[in-house]
Amino acid sequence: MDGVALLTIFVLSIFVGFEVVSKVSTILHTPLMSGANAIHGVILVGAIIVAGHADTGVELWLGLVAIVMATVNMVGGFVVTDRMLQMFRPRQSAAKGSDA
Amino acid sequence: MDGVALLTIFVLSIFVGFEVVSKVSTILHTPLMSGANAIHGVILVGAIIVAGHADTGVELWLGLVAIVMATVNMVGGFVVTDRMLQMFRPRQSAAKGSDA
Amino acid sequence: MTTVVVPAETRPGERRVALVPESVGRLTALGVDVHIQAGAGLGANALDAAYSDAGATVVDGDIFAGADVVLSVNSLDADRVAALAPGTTVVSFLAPSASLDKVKAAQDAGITWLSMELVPRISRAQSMDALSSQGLVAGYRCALVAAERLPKFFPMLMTAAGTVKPAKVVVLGAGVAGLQAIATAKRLGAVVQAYDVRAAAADEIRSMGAKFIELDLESLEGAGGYAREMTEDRSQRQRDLLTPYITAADAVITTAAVPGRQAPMLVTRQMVETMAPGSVVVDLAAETGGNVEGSVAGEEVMIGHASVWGGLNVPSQMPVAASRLYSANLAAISELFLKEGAVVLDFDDEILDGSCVVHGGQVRFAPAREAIEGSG
Amino acid sequence: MTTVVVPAETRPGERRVALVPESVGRLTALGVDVHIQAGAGLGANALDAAYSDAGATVVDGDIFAGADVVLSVNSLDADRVAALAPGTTVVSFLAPSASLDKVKAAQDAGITWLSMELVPRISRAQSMDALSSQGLVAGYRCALVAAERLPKFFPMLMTAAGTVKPAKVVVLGAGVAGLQAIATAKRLGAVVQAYDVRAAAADEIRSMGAKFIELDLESLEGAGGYAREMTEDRSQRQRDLLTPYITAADAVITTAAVPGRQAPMLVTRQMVETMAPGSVVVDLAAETGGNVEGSVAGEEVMIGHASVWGGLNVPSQMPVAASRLYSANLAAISELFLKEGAVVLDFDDEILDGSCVVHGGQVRFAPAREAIEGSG
Amino acid sequence: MNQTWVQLAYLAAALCFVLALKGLSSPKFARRGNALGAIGATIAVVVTLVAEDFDHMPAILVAIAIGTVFGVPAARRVQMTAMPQLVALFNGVGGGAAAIVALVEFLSAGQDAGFGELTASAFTVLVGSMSFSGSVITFLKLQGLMTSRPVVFPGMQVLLPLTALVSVGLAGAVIGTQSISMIYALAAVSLLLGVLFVLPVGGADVPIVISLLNAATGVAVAASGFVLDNVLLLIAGTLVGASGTLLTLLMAKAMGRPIGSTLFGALSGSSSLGGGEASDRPVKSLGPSDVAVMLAYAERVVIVPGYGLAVAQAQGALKELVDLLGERGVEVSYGIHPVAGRMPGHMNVLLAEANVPYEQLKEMDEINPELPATDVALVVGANDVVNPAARTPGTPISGMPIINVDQAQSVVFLKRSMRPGFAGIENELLFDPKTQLLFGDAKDTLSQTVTALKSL
Amino acid sequence: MNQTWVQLAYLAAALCFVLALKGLSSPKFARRGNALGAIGATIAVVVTLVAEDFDHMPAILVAIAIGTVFGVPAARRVQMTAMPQLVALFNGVGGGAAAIVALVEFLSAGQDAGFGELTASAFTVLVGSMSFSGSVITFLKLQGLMTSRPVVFPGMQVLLPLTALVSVGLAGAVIGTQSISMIYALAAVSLLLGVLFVLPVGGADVPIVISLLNAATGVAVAASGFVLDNVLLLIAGTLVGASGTLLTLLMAKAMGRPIGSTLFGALSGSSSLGGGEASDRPVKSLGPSDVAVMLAYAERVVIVPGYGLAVAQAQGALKELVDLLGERGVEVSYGIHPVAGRMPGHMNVLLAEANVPYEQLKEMDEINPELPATDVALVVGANDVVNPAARTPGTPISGMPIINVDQAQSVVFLKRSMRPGFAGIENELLFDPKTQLLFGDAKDTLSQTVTALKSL
Ligand SMILES: NC(=O)c1ccc[n+]([C@@H]2O[C@H](COP(=O)([O-])OP(=O)(O)OC[C@H]3O[C@@H](n4cnc5c(N)ncnc54)[C@H](OP(=O)(O)O)[C@@H]3O)[C@@H](O)[C@H]2O)c1
Ligand SMILES: NC(=O)c1ccc[n+]([C@@H]2O[C@H](COP(=O)([O-])OP(=O)(O)OC[C@H]3O[C@@H](n4cnc5c(N)ncnc54)[C@H](OP(=O)(O)O)[C@@H]3O)[C@@H](O)[C@H]2O)c1
Ligand SMILES: NC(=O)c1ccc[n+]([C@@H]2O[C@H](COP(=O)([O-])OP(=O)(O)OC[C@H]3O[C@@H](n4cnc5c(N)ncnc54)[C@H](O)[C@@H]3O)[C@@H](O)[C@H]2O)c1
Ligand SMILES: NC(=O)c1ccc[n+]([C@@H]2O[C@H](COP(=O)([O-])OP(=O)(O)OC[C@H]3O[C@@H](n4cnc5c(N)ncnc54)[C@H](O)[C@@H]3O)[C@@H](O)[C@H]2O)c1
Repeated sequence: MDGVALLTIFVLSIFVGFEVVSKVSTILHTPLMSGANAIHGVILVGAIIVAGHADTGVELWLGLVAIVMATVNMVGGFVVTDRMLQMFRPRQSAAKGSDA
Repeated sequence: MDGVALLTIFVLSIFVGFEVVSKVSTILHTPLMSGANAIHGVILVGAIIVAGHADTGVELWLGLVAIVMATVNMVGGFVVTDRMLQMFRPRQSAAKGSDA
Repeated sequence: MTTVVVPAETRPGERRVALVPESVGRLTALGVDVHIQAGAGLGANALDAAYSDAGATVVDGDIFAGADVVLSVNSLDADRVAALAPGTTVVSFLAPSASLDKVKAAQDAGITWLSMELVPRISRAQSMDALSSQGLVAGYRCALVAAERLPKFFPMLMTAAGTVKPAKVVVLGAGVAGLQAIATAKRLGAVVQAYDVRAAAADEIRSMGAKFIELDLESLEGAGGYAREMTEDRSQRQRDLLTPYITAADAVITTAAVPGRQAPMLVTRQMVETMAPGSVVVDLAAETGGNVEGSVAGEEVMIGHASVWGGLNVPSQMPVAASRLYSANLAAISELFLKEGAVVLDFDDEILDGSCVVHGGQVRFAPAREAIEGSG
Repeated sequence: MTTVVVPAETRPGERRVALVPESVGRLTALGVDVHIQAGAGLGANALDAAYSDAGATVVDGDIFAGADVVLSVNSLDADRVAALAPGTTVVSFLAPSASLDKVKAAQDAGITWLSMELVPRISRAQSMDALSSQGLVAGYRCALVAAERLPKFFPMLMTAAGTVKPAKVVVLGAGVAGLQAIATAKRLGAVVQAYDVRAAAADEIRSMGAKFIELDLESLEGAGGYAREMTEDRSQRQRDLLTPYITAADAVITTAAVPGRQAPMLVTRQMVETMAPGSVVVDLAAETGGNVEGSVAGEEVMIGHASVWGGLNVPSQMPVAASRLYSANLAAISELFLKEGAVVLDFDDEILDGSCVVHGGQVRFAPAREAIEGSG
Repeated sequence: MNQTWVQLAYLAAALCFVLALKGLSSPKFARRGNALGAIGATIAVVVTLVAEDFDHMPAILVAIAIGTVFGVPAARRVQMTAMPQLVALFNGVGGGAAAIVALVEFLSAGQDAGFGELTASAFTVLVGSMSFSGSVITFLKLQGLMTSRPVVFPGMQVLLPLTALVSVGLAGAVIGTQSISMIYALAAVSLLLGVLFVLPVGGADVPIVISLLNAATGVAVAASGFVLDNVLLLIAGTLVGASGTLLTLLMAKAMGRPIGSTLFGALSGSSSLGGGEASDRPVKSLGPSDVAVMLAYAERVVIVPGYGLAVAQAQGALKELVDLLGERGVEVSYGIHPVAGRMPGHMNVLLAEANVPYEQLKEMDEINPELPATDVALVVGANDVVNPAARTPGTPISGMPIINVDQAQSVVFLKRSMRPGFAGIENELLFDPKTQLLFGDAKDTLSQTVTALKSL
Repeated sequence: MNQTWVQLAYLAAALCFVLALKGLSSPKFARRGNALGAIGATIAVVVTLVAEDFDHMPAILVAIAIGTVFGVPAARRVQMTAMPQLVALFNGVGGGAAAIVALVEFLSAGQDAGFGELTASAFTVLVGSMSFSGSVITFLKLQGLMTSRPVVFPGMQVLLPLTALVSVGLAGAVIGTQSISMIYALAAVSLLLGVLFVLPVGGADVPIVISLLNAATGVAVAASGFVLDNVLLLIAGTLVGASGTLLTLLMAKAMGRPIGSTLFGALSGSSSLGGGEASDRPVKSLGPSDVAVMLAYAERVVIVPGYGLAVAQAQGALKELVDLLGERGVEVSYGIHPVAGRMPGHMNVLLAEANVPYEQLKEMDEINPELPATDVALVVGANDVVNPAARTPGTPISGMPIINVDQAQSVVFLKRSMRPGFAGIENELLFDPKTQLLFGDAKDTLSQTVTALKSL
């Protein structure tokens, strides 16, 4: 993909990133941070690619370490976020009330 | 630019478009519509390009008509939006009050 | 020049005055002379000096001499009326059906008499509506009387020495006076429930923040927003259904009335006897027959363990406020018939037409005319 | 078994009772017998039957025979005290410095006397704080009395017959009673302004929604949250500064007190004379010297054009509420000294120590002791 | 000019557009936002003009000049009330321009165009043409050049979907055959489609349709961006398409009209807008946030409470609103009519309960002279006491003095319905052009207004 | 697999991430949002694995398995209170992974890399390494493995900027020389930079720093997207970078700490967090919207009003809050202490003024047994009446019965400061781990909470 396209995508993503979280309520600061943290675990994709293309042993080993680290980030991140969010399980009565 | 890049840009733009106006207050519906309307007057760019590249008389004339129309859309749109927004000139006292 | 006179009230215990100094200006602005009897305003804390300052003439002798218009709270005696110069206009309260002698005297003497009770309750006449203005005073006072006589608190209070429960107040009849009684009792913190027969009353009661007592009874709507009289059967059923509310109440305030009739009897002696010791009943309608069986106007009697206060001329118990409002009512109606300094009675005007009982030897108020013609 | 007796009050006009049926259970739960004199609760609407139902013995004869503890609102007569069995404990109001004869009698007879005024105002003792509970009743009543006596409305009302301005009420002294008076007058819609010498009072007054009258005077803080007595000079300056507020007021309510002293004189006769006709002054402190010059406890006198109501035993004017609260106070303090059915006076307890005037032939309350020793 | 620099300039312009839309959604930044949009557009046009050595440059510049000469004075001189139709017209020419651009590109590219480009071209022509003709019809309706009532004729239920089908078919044919005549046919049928689409829409729903057509033009512009491989057109068009769609939904929601019945209601016969009283005597209704903005940007506001305030027990919410306005520096007072409510002093009792300071309450005679200098009169659950019928003889309230809210610059009524008050007579003021209604229980609507005001 | 399909799948994954972040910002959709994020991540990984015929496939799968075996149980078993440090750790390994990816790509691409790619690589290594080491330090601080106080040593004011300069210089050298040793040096110095950056930050500010490092990792991932020409990494990284930056600012604002002094305060000596009472006895403060969420998602709430409610005259706002909670199905009652306020019945007078129904008022003896089953006790301007000091002898309030809010699941105090109440003694409950404070005038904070609640 050419540079301008990447730049455009980059700029638009900044806007999206800003806008989607701009209405977050304070109580969700920590879960949101944790969720965002899990999302950047997608560096796993990069780690797989470099490991998969590794030509030397160093590259492979580094790549595999990166994979382990990225997996921990991603998988652990989503799980821990979910645990944080358990307090937001909709209550019966509340759900009824807020739908009305 | 390749198709996927354009598609990505398209999708991200949809998000940005949705998100930036999602908090609009009712009173601004009309000015916002008018402003958005002016923005799509940027089709003028397209009209200039096709007119500039026109090979036949038909193409040129059509292109020139498109230029006139797009210019009306763009220039008129921004001016009329500005007029609508004149009621939002900050008042002295109000400005003071809301800063506090 | 036309002379408007304001005599001192002669009714025993009356403390109101028909015109307060603040209103004198509105009359003199109509181009008339205002004469006020010396000391007439004392009961309402209006000193003679205040009247002179306001532009009235304080008269020490015969106030009626040379009177063109007489403004009064209560109706004049028949003798007094007979002695007035023909063509004099009297404006005052006058229950015409119950005062046929006075009407007759006015007819014979050629007096014009405008009765404040008969001012039609149309929008334009609201500023002349003395029933409303005096009802307002009476309603407020009823609630205060109940609060002052109850040996308990009206409001709830949670204190180190235990929680004081709020008083339960039941108001029957939610006209002008009743609504004001509700408002006042609510303000003091009582839990107020109220009942009235008119259909609109439920909403009106709730709009005061009180609870409407829903009885399984049809509503009774008469002409002009007033209530109709009940049949004896409905009356009995209403009392039966109300009994539990009365029993549970710390204070009961009754203000029910039906124009031109005896006040409906809403609470029987037995009902009062079911009330707890120390309870208070305030019957605003005691003068016109009483909403509460056994209540005596102007007295406090014990029925069972409850003390029953019978209202007698209640607005007069708050003379300053009542006089100010009444005086404004009189000024407003005077502006209708005093044109360029002269009395001009235009009977095309619905208000003058409706409120005029007798004029130029003619009894214009039909029920009184029929009664007089029937009797003699 | 220990016997707690509740005699009928003998003070003229007293309608309260020291124990209401609702509180009997709290005492019997302490393992004591409760005896109540027949008819003692009548003034507070408590029937003898209610006492029996609650577990008390209604006594028709000599109530004091065999008494271990006597609960009373007012203090017993010196003769009555002298006749009690030695070791009897009496709990009641007792202004010890003003009742040296009674203290002496108790000392001689070996009586223990706990004075409700002397219960220290510490947090733990709040449930026994009879000054607060009776002050609450008195403050509410003062405001009602003022409202009922004023010939005008408290609230503002905009009506077709003109606008009724809200009454201006000035409250002087914002202790328990004063704050409650403020609250009640405010609820009724009056415009309330208040003044007190304590520094914390400004906030407290504002927290009731009333306006604090800012005078250019230093605040006076005594021990235990009470006020100090004023010097004559400050007193004079305070009166001068307050005069315009008094003049403008429709109603003035005074509740100022300094413990153990005469009530401060806050409003002079001249100040009252500047008030408009029909104004009302309510002096809660009339009994202890009066905040208003010329006020007479238990009477309504005219000063200038204003009517001045002097409070006399005001809590007793709302006997049901006052008795319930007082009774809870007594029950709470009884729980302190009745342990397993016996009277146990532990003077390590700050509350018993502070409130005990005399015990075992010893006057424990220093000012009284000094006065008695000094005089004899 | 270097292509990369052009692309970067386009990106900057796109950024301006994003920020413009963002600004336009908040009262505080709306004007700035609009200016930013204009800057973005200028950048885009200038960069385009200098990026390449175009043929026909003079003609192009003349065309731009002509467009400016048409557009600016029209926008400058238009009456406030005529703005919506002008916006519709502007939108229409924009859509038309997009269609023409795609058409010309189709003509010039000829056989070289790939499938994607062809599809985009056909789509742009279809949507652009439809937006053009539809906008022209809305213009005519609003300008009063044709009836503003829904226009429905027999067979329309069949004709509209048929036309839609035909145009889709023609689009397919264009892509398949690349025939020039087909694309002209597509343009023609799409124009018809636009007309048929807008005809059945009734007067009050027209703003929603304008917004929808605006979004459609945005989408057409985005598609033309695909056609021309121009990222700026793609982004700008998509932005307008997306935000316009959301805006359409928001507007429909604010007006309480489900979008489906708005568009196709008259056609399927389910709309109440086919005629009758309601559309003969239209009232203007608005939402709590509109009221909040009106009040926040007013200098003087007079509140006129009535019986409805008591029924709703909304005194607390009202007091909160007034307090908030006071904090913003708006001068607010209550105009109390002597017989508002159902009891003398009813409003006093209510407002005292909410702790409204007595000083804010003004009597009728005191407030009436102030009304001509009042920006907004907010009538909360009152009716008879502000009914100008009192000034003409022969009605049940004739001769009763009223609070002259009709002399205020604008009037907002808070009530639940069009039902009359105590006197049972209609209030002409409800239909006055300067009056707007916020329907609902006064407690609800007031507290929504408070919430909206806080977020301004 | 066809490259276009891979790209489309990546786009879908990116979409999931956008929606995930959107969901995570509203309590209602937060869990769904997180799940969507997980789905997006799964799509991305699976598509990557099947897109190409990678070498070392078994090793890769084993590495993924190992990562999962480490990550999941850690996340599952962690105590609620230890979550922040776990998040810090996760963030660190993510940053480390990004740095390694860029490093490996640098090693393998060698001399072929262009200027842009080189710059991106160096940037990724710098930011990723720094994020790694910084996160590890925060982890150690929070886990109690090192002091949570700001660590400052002499010369640090010089060392930190110096290290920063050196790393930038090394990055330049990497780009210029493409030397492998240079990039290792860059990694090492960046690790040091991360450590120096976090050391001076004090305990309470650590969450803000975690958020900042999180954003930094996002930026590193985005840069690695440039390196690998991978749009998904670009978008996902940018999203996290942008939202993380905003979140950091929002957090700093919510905690009332200017971001600058948070980070560099201890260093420049301007911070109050260097020691002393405040950090020895920390209280937890929170914002109105936190209180709104806590209350909205509670089953039972008890309100304990005190003198401060009267001082603030906040009875109306309180009533509105309670009404709103009631509408949401939360069970709310008021616990009235007999001596709350400054007059017997003070609270009754106040609450009656706000028209609170008498049934909602509960006496102390009635409410106390209910408190253990209460989710949130909201103490509005009260202090002495809930002070557990009353239970221990020797204090001025000993022996006074209190409302046992300390038995509730959590306690929120609304007060203006740490000042004591009437009795003048400190309230231990303010420092209790389950207590949180919302500072400010009760009327302001209550009405802000109401506004926040309405927007939930
Ligand atoms: N003050 C007195 O002493 C007294 C005594 C008796 C009669 N009156 C008469 O009463 C009338 C008073 O005039 P007014 O303007 O106060 O009242 P009104 O004319 O009766 O109008 C009240 C309006 O409030 C609206 N409303 C009712 N409930 C509402 C709610 N919950 N939320 C929002 N709006 C609500 C009603 O419209 P919707 O139904 O559409 O909501 C109605 O139009 C006068 O005609 C007067 O003569 C006065
Ligand atoms: N009820 C009675 O009869 C009576 C009579 C006399 C004394 N007392 C005594 O008064 C006390 C009553 O206890 P309490 O818990 O009600 O009151 P408190 O212990 O005095 O505490 C009141 C709290 O409210 C806070 N506050 C003050 N103004 C505020 C505002 N505008 N917004 C938010 N918070 C505010 C204060 O903290 P900040 O300054 O930090 O904001 C203070 O901590 C007891 O000690 C009781 O013994 C009672
Ligand atoms: N349009 C106006 O200008 C205007 C002005 C004032 C009052 N009003 C209306 O006039 C009406 C009467 O007011 P009023 O105060 O003069 O009434 P009133 O004094 O004649 O009667 C008092 C109330 O008693 C009620 N009542 C009668 N029989 C009853 C029964 N058996 N049980 C219970 N209640 C009974 C009546 O319904 C009335 O509400 C009200 O509807 C009031 O709103 C209208
Ligand atoms: N801690 C507790 O448990 C508790 C309980 C109840 C009352 N209190 C406090 O005790 C204090 C006194 O209450 P009280 O009602 O018993 O007081 P009180 O009856 O002794 O006096 C009434 C008020 O008069 C005021 N006063 C005295 N001289 C005055 C003057 N010259 N001018 C104006 N005002 C004057 C006093 O300041 C006091 O507020 C108050 O601060 C109250 O809050 C404490």
